[in-house]
This record gives sequence, C-alpha cells and structure tokens, in this order.
Amino acid sequence: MLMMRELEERIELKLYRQGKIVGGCYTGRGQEAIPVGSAIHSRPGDWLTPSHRDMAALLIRGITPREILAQYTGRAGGLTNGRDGNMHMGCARRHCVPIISSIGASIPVAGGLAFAMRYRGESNIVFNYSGDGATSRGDWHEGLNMAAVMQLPVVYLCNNNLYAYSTPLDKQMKNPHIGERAASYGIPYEIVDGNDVLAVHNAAQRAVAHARSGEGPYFVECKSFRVSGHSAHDPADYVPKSLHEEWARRDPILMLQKHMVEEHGADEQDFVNLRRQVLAEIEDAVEWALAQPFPDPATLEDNVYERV
Amino acid sequence: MLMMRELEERIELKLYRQGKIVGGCYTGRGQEAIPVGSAIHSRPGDWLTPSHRDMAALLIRGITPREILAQYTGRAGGLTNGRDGNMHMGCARRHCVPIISSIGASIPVAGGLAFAMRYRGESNIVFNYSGDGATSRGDWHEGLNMAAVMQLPVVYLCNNNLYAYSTPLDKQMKNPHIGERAASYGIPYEIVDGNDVLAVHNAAQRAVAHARSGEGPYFVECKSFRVSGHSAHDPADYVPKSLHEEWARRDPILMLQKHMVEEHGADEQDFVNLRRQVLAEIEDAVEWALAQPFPDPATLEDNVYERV
Amino acid sequence: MRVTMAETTYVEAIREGIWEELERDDSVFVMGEDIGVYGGAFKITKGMLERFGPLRVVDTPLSESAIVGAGTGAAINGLRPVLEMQFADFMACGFDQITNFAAKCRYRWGQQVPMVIRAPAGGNIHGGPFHSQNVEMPYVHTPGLKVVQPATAYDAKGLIKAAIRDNDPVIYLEHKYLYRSVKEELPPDDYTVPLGKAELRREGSDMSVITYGWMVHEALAAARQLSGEGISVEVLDLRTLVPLDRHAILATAKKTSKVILLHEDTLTGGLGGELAGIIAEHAFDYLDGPLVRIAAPDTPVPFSDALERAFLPSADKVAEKARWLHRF
Amino acid sequence: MRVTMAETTYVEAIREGIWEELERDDSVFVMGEDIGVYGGAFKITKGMLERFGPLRVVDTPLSESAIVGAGTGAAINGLRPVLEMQFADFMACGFDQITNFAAKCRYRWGQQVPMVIRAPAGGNIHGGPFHSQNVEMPYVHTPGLKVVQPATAYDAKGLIKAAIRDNDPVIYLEHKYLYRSVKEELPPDDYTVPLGKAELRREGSDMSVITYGWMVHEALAAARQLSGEGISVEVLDLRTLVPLDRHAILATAKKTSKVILLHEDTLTGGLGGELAGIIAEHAFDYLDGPLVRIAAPDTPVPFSDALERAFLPSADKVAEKARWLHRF
Ligand SMILES: Cc1ncc(C[n+]2csc(CCOP(=O)(O)OP(=O)(O)O)c2C)c(N)n1
Ligand SMILES: Cc1ncc(C[n+]2csc(CCOP(=O)(O)OP(=O)(O)O)c2C)c(N)n1
Ligand SMILES: [Mg+2]
Ligand SMILES: [Mg+2]
Repeated sequence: MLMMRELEERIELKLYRQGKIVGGCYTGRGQEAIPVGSAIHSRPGDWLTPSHRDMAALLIRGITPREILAQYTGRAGGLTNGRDGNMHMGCARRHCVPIISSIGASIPVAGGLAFAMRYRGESNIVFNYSGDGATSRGDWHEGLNMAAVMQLPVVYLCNNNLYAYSTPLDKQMKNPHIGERAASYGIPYEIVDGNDVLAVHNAAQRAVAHARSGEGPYFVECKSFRVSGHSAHDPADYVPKSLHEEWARRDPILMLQKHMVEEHGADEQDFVNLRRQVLAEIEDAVEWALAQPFPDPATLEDNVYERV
Repeated sequence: MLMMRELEERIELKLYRQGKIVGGCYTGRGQEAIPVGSAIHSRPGDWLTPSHRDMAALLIRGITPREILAQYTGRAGGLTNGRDGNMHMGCARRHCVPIISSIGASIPVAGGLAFAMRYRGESNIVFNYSGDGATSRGDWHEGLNMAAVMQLPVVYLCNNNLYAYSTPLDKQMKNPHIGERAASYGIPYEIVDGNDVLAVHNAAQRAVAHARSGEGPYFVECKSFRVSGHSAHDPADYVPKSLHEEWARRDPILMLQKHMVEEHGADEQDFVNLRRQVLAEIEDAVEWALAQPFPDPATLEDNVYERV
Repeated sequence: MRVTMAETTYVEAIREGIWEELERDDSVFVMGEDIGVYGGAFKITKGMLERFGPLRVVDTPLSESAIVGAGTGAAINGLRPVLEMQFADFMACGFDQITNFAAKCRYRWGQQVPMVIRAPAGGNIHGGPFHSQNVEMPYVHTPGLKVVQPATAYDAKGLIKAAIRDNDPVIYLEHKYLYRSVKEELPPDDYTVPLGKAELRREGSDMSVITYGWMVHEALAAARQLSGEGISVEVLDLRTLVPLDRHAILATAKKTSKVILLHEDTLTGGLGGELAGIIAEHAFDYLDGPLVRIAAPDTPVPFSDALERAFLPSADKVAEKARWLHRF
Repeated sequence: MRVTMAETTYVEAIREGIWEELERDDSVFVMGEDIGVYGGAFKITKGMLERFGPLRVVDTPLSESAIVGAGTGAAINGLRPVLEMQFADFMACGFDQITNFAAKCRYRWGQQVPMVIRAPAGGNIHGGPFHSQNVEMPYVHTPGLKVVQPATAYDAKGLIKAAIRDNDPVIYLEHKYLYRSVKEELPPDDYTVPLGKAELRREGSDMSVITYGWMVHEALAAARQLSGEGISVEVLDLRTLVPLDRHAILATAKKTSKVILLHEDTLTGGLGGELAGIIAEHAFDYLDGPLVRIAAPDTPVPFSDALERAFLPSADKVAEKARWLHRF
C-alpha cells in the first residue's frame, strides 16, 4: 500500500514534473485500500483486470517498481516495451490484463476470462476493477448481466470515488448506490468503506469465497473519493474543498496505521523504517528504469500478428 | 386492435405465403394489447418508437393499412418508398420512428426526442417500445440511465414476451423482473398483464401523466407471450406446447371481447360487424397496394444527403 | 451427424468445418445468440449443442459487445472461441471491443487472441439496410485483425478451419446469398485453406477482374459471356482480405495490364481503392489502361427488389465495363 | 467572452465557431462528457455553460452510444446537436448508433439528422494506442455521413460553423497536435468554409501531394525543402473527406502528372487508396509515374517517443519519396 503511494507520488510529483514521464499520468492516491484489500486474496491462477487506480494490484501480483517505472518512462523492457504508456500496463505471465482504455470494456472481458476457468473446471476466479464512471457504459451492463446469467466466477470491485473525470455522481446516476444495480441482475453485493482496507479485505474475502465455490459473480461497491485530480494535469477545481477536508481525515494509510498502532502495537518507528525501505527500492527502480534503453524503432512493426 | 390482428394475419398467412411479401415477416399476434393500450394516450406532438411487434401503434397514429401494405410489398409510395422492408416503417409526419434494427438502439434515441421536448418546454412525451431481448443491450442501459439522470419525459413499454428469438428469459437474465432494473436507475415502474388491454391502458395512463408533468421517465413492464414464431419462417419448436395452451386462453382480443360483453353489453354481432368492416378495409388496402408501382431505379441514389 | 450427401452447400461446409474443429480441439467452443437449441439464425450450429453440450455451445443474451469481450477474455485465457454475430450488420455493436481491445492485445502486451468472429454478410436477399451490409472495411483497416470471405463451399470449409487454428483474431465473413446457392463435392480429408492466399479462378490474357465473395461468381459469369466475344478475362478470388495476397494481385495486374476491381460493398472507401493503391504504385509500368472500380453506389442497401437489383454489381455491369476497358 | 488576441489557435477557432453558432441559432446545443463546468478535456467548450446555461451545454454520463443516440433523437426532433467525443478513439463505442441509425435516416424515411460529432483525433502527442488514432475511414465508408478534418485555424472555425449549419450528420475530426501548434489571425466577420471544397495550399509543377489534417503542414515543410532542390511540389489540402472534392483532386493530378497520397492514418484501407482509385481511373492518361502512398504502417499507435516518431509520416519521409518520384 505504501509502495503504491510512494511510487505514484514519485511518478507524479517528481518524474512527471521533471518531464521524464510523457503522456497522461493517473494515480490512485487515497484509494489504495481497494486494490490492496482485494488483490491480496488472489491466487496465481486467478486473473485481474485492474483499473487506472489500482497500481497496488500489480505490485501484489509481483510486478516490480522497476518494471512499472520502465513502463512509465517508455523504455524497452517495460511491461509493454514502450508500445503503451503509463498505467496502461499489464502482464500475461502474472495474469494482469492491462487497462482497456475504453472505460467499462474490461467487464465483459473479465467474464470471458472467468468463462475459461469454468470451462476447465478450475476454482480460479477473476478480480475486475472499475469506477463509478464505468457503470454508465453499455459494456458494464452487458458484462454484468452475462456473468449473472452464466454464473461466472468474477468478483467486481467498484471504486465509487464520487467522480468520473469532472463529472460528479449525481450527473452520472440518479440512484447513488451502484450495488443496487448488481442486485437487479441477480448478483449479490455489498457496499463497504473503500478507504478502510480491513473492511475491503473482509468483503473481498466473502466475495472470493462465493465466486470460488462456483456460486457465480459477486459485487463489492467501495465508497471512496478521488483525492487527486483525474490525472496530473487536472487541478480538479470542480471538487468542493469540503470534500477534500472530509476525506483527508479518512486517508486509508493513516487509517491502517492507526489500526496497527492500536491493535498490533506498531509504533512510529515501524512506519519510518517501512517507508525508508520503500523509498530505497524506488530509488533503485528509478535509477534502473532511466538506465534502460528506449525501444528500437526497427521493432515498430513486430508483433501486430503472430510471426509465422 | 382487431385491425392489427387481421392485417398481420393477412400479411403473414396470405401475402407472405403467396410470395407477395419479400424479406422477413414479423407479427405481434397476441401482444396487441401493449401498443393499443398505450399509444391510445399519445397526442399529436408526442413521438413514438415502436418495436417490430407494435403495428397497432402505427395504426393509432393514423398510418393506413394501404400505406402499410405498400411498405410490405416494397412499393413506391409505401412509407419508406421501398427503401426499407416490412415492419421497418415509420413516418416523420406522424412522429413514428421506424424500427432501428439494432435491438435496443431506440432507447437512447427516445431520450433524445424527449430531450428536445424539454428543451422547448413542451409537455409532449415519447413512447418507447422494446422487448425483453433489448434489455441485454448496452444501449438499453445507457439510454435508461441517461433518461433517469436528465429526467427526460419518456414512457417505456417493455414487452416481456418470454423469448428473444429462440432465447428464453432464463438465458437472458437471472432476475426475470425487468422493472427492477428500471428501479435501480431510479425510474418508477409497474409490472402489468400485457395481455389485458385495460391493465396496460391504466398503467400507461399513470406513466403518461407522470412523464407529461415533468417528473421524468416511467417504465411499464408488460408480461406477455410471443404467440407467433420470431418471424414467419420460424416454427418455434423450442417453445413448450404448454406455454401455448396457457396463453391461448389469455388472448388479448378474446379478453377484451369478454369484457365488452360483460361490462358494456356488446354481443357477437357487434364483433362480426367490426370484423367485416376491418376485412373490407384490408381488401381495399391489398388491392391498392398491389396496384402501386415499384420504386424507380433511377431514384436509387436520391436522398442519401440533402440535395443542395 | 456429418452430412454425407455428395455435394455440400456453402452453409453446410462452414458447419462441417466448425464441427471438425470442435471434434479436434477441446479448447474450441462456439458462442452467440440463438446458436444452441435453435442452431443459429442460419443453422450453422445445428446439432452442435446435442453433440458437444452447453459448455461448448453457448447461447448468450442479446449482447454483441459482451459476446466479443467475453470471447476475447476466453481467448486470452487459453480457449479458441468461435463467435457468431447473427448478422454482420450488428457487429457494429461490438466495434469497440473488436477494434480497440481484441485487435491490439498482441501489439500492446504480447498476448495472443485466437478468436474467430463469424458474421453473415452481404445482400441480394431482400434484407434491406440492416441485414444486407458488407462490413469488411473497418476491420480490414484495423491492424491486428485478419479478414476472410470465402466464395466457394471448399474455401468456406477450409478457411473456417484455418481461421479457428490461427492465433490472431479473424473476422470470417460468410455471404448469405451463397449459403445455399453454391455447393460442390468436398474432399473427405481434413484440409485447410491458408489465410493470405488468393486463388486464380479463371486464366485470361486481356484483362483481370480482382474480387472476392459473391462477386467472384458474377465475375466468372461475365468472363464466360465475354469469352464468346473474344475477350479473355482472368478472375482472381482474393479469399483473404487481410493479409492481402499482394503477390497474386500484382502478378495478375502485370500479366494482363488491364484491371477491374470489383466488390459488392459500396464504392467510396471500399477495398477497390486499396487494390488500386497497391497496383498503381507497384505495377504502374505494366498498366495499359485505367484501373476500373465496380462496386455498389454510396447508399444504404435498399430493400425493394427494383432498387436492390440496381444497387448490386452484376455480371452484366462487369461485362459492360470490361468491353469499354477492352476497347481502351 | 470572445478571445480577442490577434492570433487565434486552432483550438480557440473551434471554440469560437461553436460559440458563434450557439449565439446565432437557439436550436444549437452542445453535449458530451465533462464539457460543462470543466469545459471539456481540451477546453473547447470553456465558458459555454456560464454563457448558455445547462439546457444548451449538457454534461452526460460516460455513455458514448447514448450520447450519439440521444443526439440523433434530438436532431430528429428539430435541434442541432454538437456532440463531443472526449477522444476520437472512443467514438467506436457509438459506432452502431452512428453508422446504422444516424447515417441512414434520410435514406430510409426522409428524416434529416442535422448533427455534428466532434472528435479529437490523431497522434504526435504520446497518447499511445487508445488516444492517438485516426478514425476517419469507417465514417468515410458509411453513406449518409459527411467527414471533415481542418488543418488550419481558419478552416477549423469555418468548417465547424458549416458543419453545424449542414442538414446531414457530420463527423468533425480535430487534430489534437494542431490544437495549440497552429494559429493565425481570423477575419472578424461571420464566415464559413463550405463542405466539399479542397484548398490548394501551395502551387507546384513537378508533383502533387494530396493530404489533409496535420499532414498538410508536413507536406508544406517537405515542399519548402524540395524547392531548394529544384523540385516544385503542389500541396492540396482536402479539408473535407466526404464529400471528396473530386474536381480538385483530378485537376492537380492532371496538372503535375505525379502524385503522392499522404495521410497520418495507417496505410491499408486508408484514404490514400480511395484517392488512388479515383486518380487511376479518371486521370490515368495523365500520369507520368506511380501513385505513391505515404501513411503510417499497419500497427496500433505506439506510445514511446522512439516508436511514435518512426510510426508517424513526416516532412522528411515525404521529401525522400518525392525525390525518388521526381527521378522516376
Ligand atoms: C469509453 C470512454 N470514454 C471516455 C474515456 C475518457 N475517460 C478516461 S477515465 C474517465 C473517467 C472514468 O471515471 P471512473 O470510471 O469513475 O474512474 P475514476 O477515474 O474516477 O477512477 C474518462 C471519461 C474513456 N477512457 N473511455
Ligand atoms: C443488436 C442486434 N442483435 C441481434 C438482432 C437480431 N434479432 C432481431 S429481433 C431479435 C430478438 C429480439 O427479442 P426481443 O427484444 O425480446 O423482442 P421480441 O422479438 O421478443 O418481441 C434478435 C436477436 C438485432 N436485430 N439486433
Ligand atoms: Mg470515479
Ligand atoms: Mg421478447
């Protein structure tokens, strides 16, 4: 969780501003509890379709800060070899589908990944991540309904962070509880505090158990807030200050630290040490990434089709 | 209602089999109560987007059997001048949008028609007709959600006739009550007996009042059954006989006649007379239509763009 | 329950090809609307549910975008989906999934998507604007997709089998008018027709007609007419639109020096232009006359017979242009 | 709050054009994602909400298909929607509504659909595969749609105004790289640029480059380079892709007899082929050399600068081919 936070801060606050990162730059700051509390339950055979706010899910799947930074800086050896940018990253070997930019498109795809698992009689499942904005897309609807009808093993983590780019929830939907839509398809759902990693963890655990046991899809709506702008270029003046103040108090990392102190006797020093480790790993990763070569233009036309 | 029944019977049982009708041939037999009970409430300024089961809606809007038969037989002077076929008919002057073959596509379009009414501050509304199959399309979802968010004056008549082509309801949705989806968008709904024209009439009346008064969209799910095959070429052996027997007893015309007899003292003779009138009008229309010329090939490329 | 009659129709050939691949490879499955109990709108999957069961013959809700998206997900996770679009016209509803996701997976992250999307296309069946369209071009123009359209029963079977075994997404366009109008005896053995190879349907010396799909038959009919008039016409059936058989295209152009580019699809932005671009750039020195494009006019497909006949290219229209080109 | 600085950027020109039409005609309204308070991802609609209010500046949910469908419904019912797609790439999500419904209304039932769909297109901004595509061809190939792409601020304003006043659906493709990279002084008066008219950007005698959008500027840069080498290049900016200005295309081909067909979009199935088809059929006798197509290779648009530079056509690539064609 801290790794995602620090890594994204580094990417956004330093590398991006230094111009070392080209193209857009999105972070999940303040929403780390959603990927962390859920992806933690994933098994090697599972598949994940993270959104652009879920870098932690990739880290949990074993994708390294080095690979991520090489991706962000468009290097060869990055996760997409410089073919795709920033958080548009994934890895077949570690079963992470890179973001499909067309918001909502990952929902039917998650169903298909799950279909193959059921086809082979596996107990693996799919973790699908999307936001409130995605709920307005036709694909969201078609994908959820199909998963319900076919009883596909998909756990949906919906990050309801109150905004789709600049669009507040009330301009996206009349009924603010997305879970109720899942119910109308016949999909069981829960609504949890998306900034409370333990709450997400527990709901995800129930969801995962449900899906693994062959009972079909399960929907978890995580109420959260997009602390950052939509992307690094967006000052987000359209978000009322009050919302920021309200949610600043609910930062998932602070909430977890408080819990660690109160319940598990952790102290400041532990967090300082952890942070030091994380920063050291990032140092190394930045150095490594910036030392990687850019992709060779001669490879431009490779891999459009299978080489035969 | 009887006109739609007899007209469609003539089209399907006679003209189609005689090969006078080319292309597909769809009817709304046994579901006439839905367009009849609803379109009856429409005002001249309203718009309708009927489905392929709603010929009665067109008749109510003043489209004549002559025009309909000229359309089915691909004649010039038909509603689309032979450019489009069979029930793919409509009329701008009488505010009927011809079927958009892409099932579900009419739902966002209905929203746009309604948007323009609100834009000009009219009290007109839109009647949108679609089936259970349409509910699986992304457009259905996007269109209903947008109408809910924007509070657009649309009345949705959903003909849940248990099948989409050969696909039974349980392969289309896990929750058989489509109205509950509308609710999840924040749209008020009713579920009525779609074969009881009075029930449809009363529900539609409430829906229309709601929409006209500016309170936004309203959804009426009409439970019915597709007595015919999907189209004239479809024997529909996939439908269990029992369903046919069950619904045969619930024929909307027989139910209405029973009501007329019991409540309004109508007798057999009235129905015989009515049927005679209708058949006479159809005779005339068939004769007229078959006497119309086919479209002139020289007009093939007209009206793709505005002539300037 | 293989069909055993001596001659196999185009529609049966497709069905046999899919059937054999289902028998051959457990990872192959079919998915679409009304394909199970009903056997598909055109009966291509008839009997497959009974033989292969509901896990491999999957009826879906009316959701083209989800069908394509789910197919792509299944392909990513090791299966070989063969998807049916009830009509090619409605593939438009899955356009984003096809062109923005499925087509780009290999390029973006090295992930193969071995998937076939079958779509009944084409006119001359009084289908009107929504059930007659030829939809190849947006897919031909999308890097990462392959596109085929067979003209014969032999190719229909050989190409569907090759498409199913291919490791890239393949758009398989079947012509509705050919379903039952063409048939031939098929070899009993397990054969495929390689993607990317055109077929010379008729040798000629005066000019070439390059085409595909139903129009192959119209071109051959025109060639027969013209041979009586002493005009020798070569007919090249592309069979695969992506990858195009540039070698065969340039060979016939260089051989006859006069070329007609023929397709049923509408003119502007149709494949004829692409072929003209290839030939006018790489065989320019060999040309003895203008490249002539014959295609449907730029209108939707009209329903009424009188209009549709005027709309569709035909042997007569080809013969007429060919005479003009021959005099040139 | 019209911008009053001497020079107007391409992005400001589009904004001014829409603004003036909103002032001029009450039936015009704008609709799309994040266009209200936020003023749009590229700030085209900045300030419009304040000036024209929420009824005419409509923020929508993230629903491209419903945006197009609702726009079409509103146009049928007497309004003139100007729809914004946040990126041209996502127009794919509304593909069925655009090509199967909006485009066919006039033909099917004589119903006009006066609607503009604006879409930020094109690369050279490190947008990667999903935010850099050129999407014109599927729309160019759909009868019933008009398609434009301005190359200058003057045309950007004149064409958006003409598109809004046009009674057919118009796909208005604006190039993201040009938004702030080109600017010029605009006439103060209410002018439009007619749809269907190409513009000769530079006169020349040795060869012609026919192109549109950003590539117009690359072609002009190449022409300047080449003039130093004694090669005189004419540059035709199509401006409108449908309807194509066949007269201007054939005129320049006949004048110089050597033609380069240039576009940023990928090669196969791109507009270059269509232009080759027109020229090779109707100006064949005038040609002194092969028709040369220059376009992006058939791959998705890569993200990394090293790859994107290799991917995109450029003045240097044009100059190199031009030298070869000149020697031919
Ligand atoms: C189909 C489509 N339309 C528009 C966009 C542009 N876009 C990217 S992210 C985004 C907002 C997504 O909001 P949400 O799903 O709530 O995710 P969040 O960014 O809030 O985490 C938009 C409009 C897109 N990527 N895809
Ligand atoms: C997008 C799309 N996919 C498939 C079809 C083919 N098709 C036409 S009607 C139909 C079934 C529609 O079922 P429903 O909406 O329940 O209407 P019903 O025919 O039962 O009245 C199908 C699959 C189509 N027209 N559009
Ligand atoms: Mg959000
Ligand atoms: Mg139905």
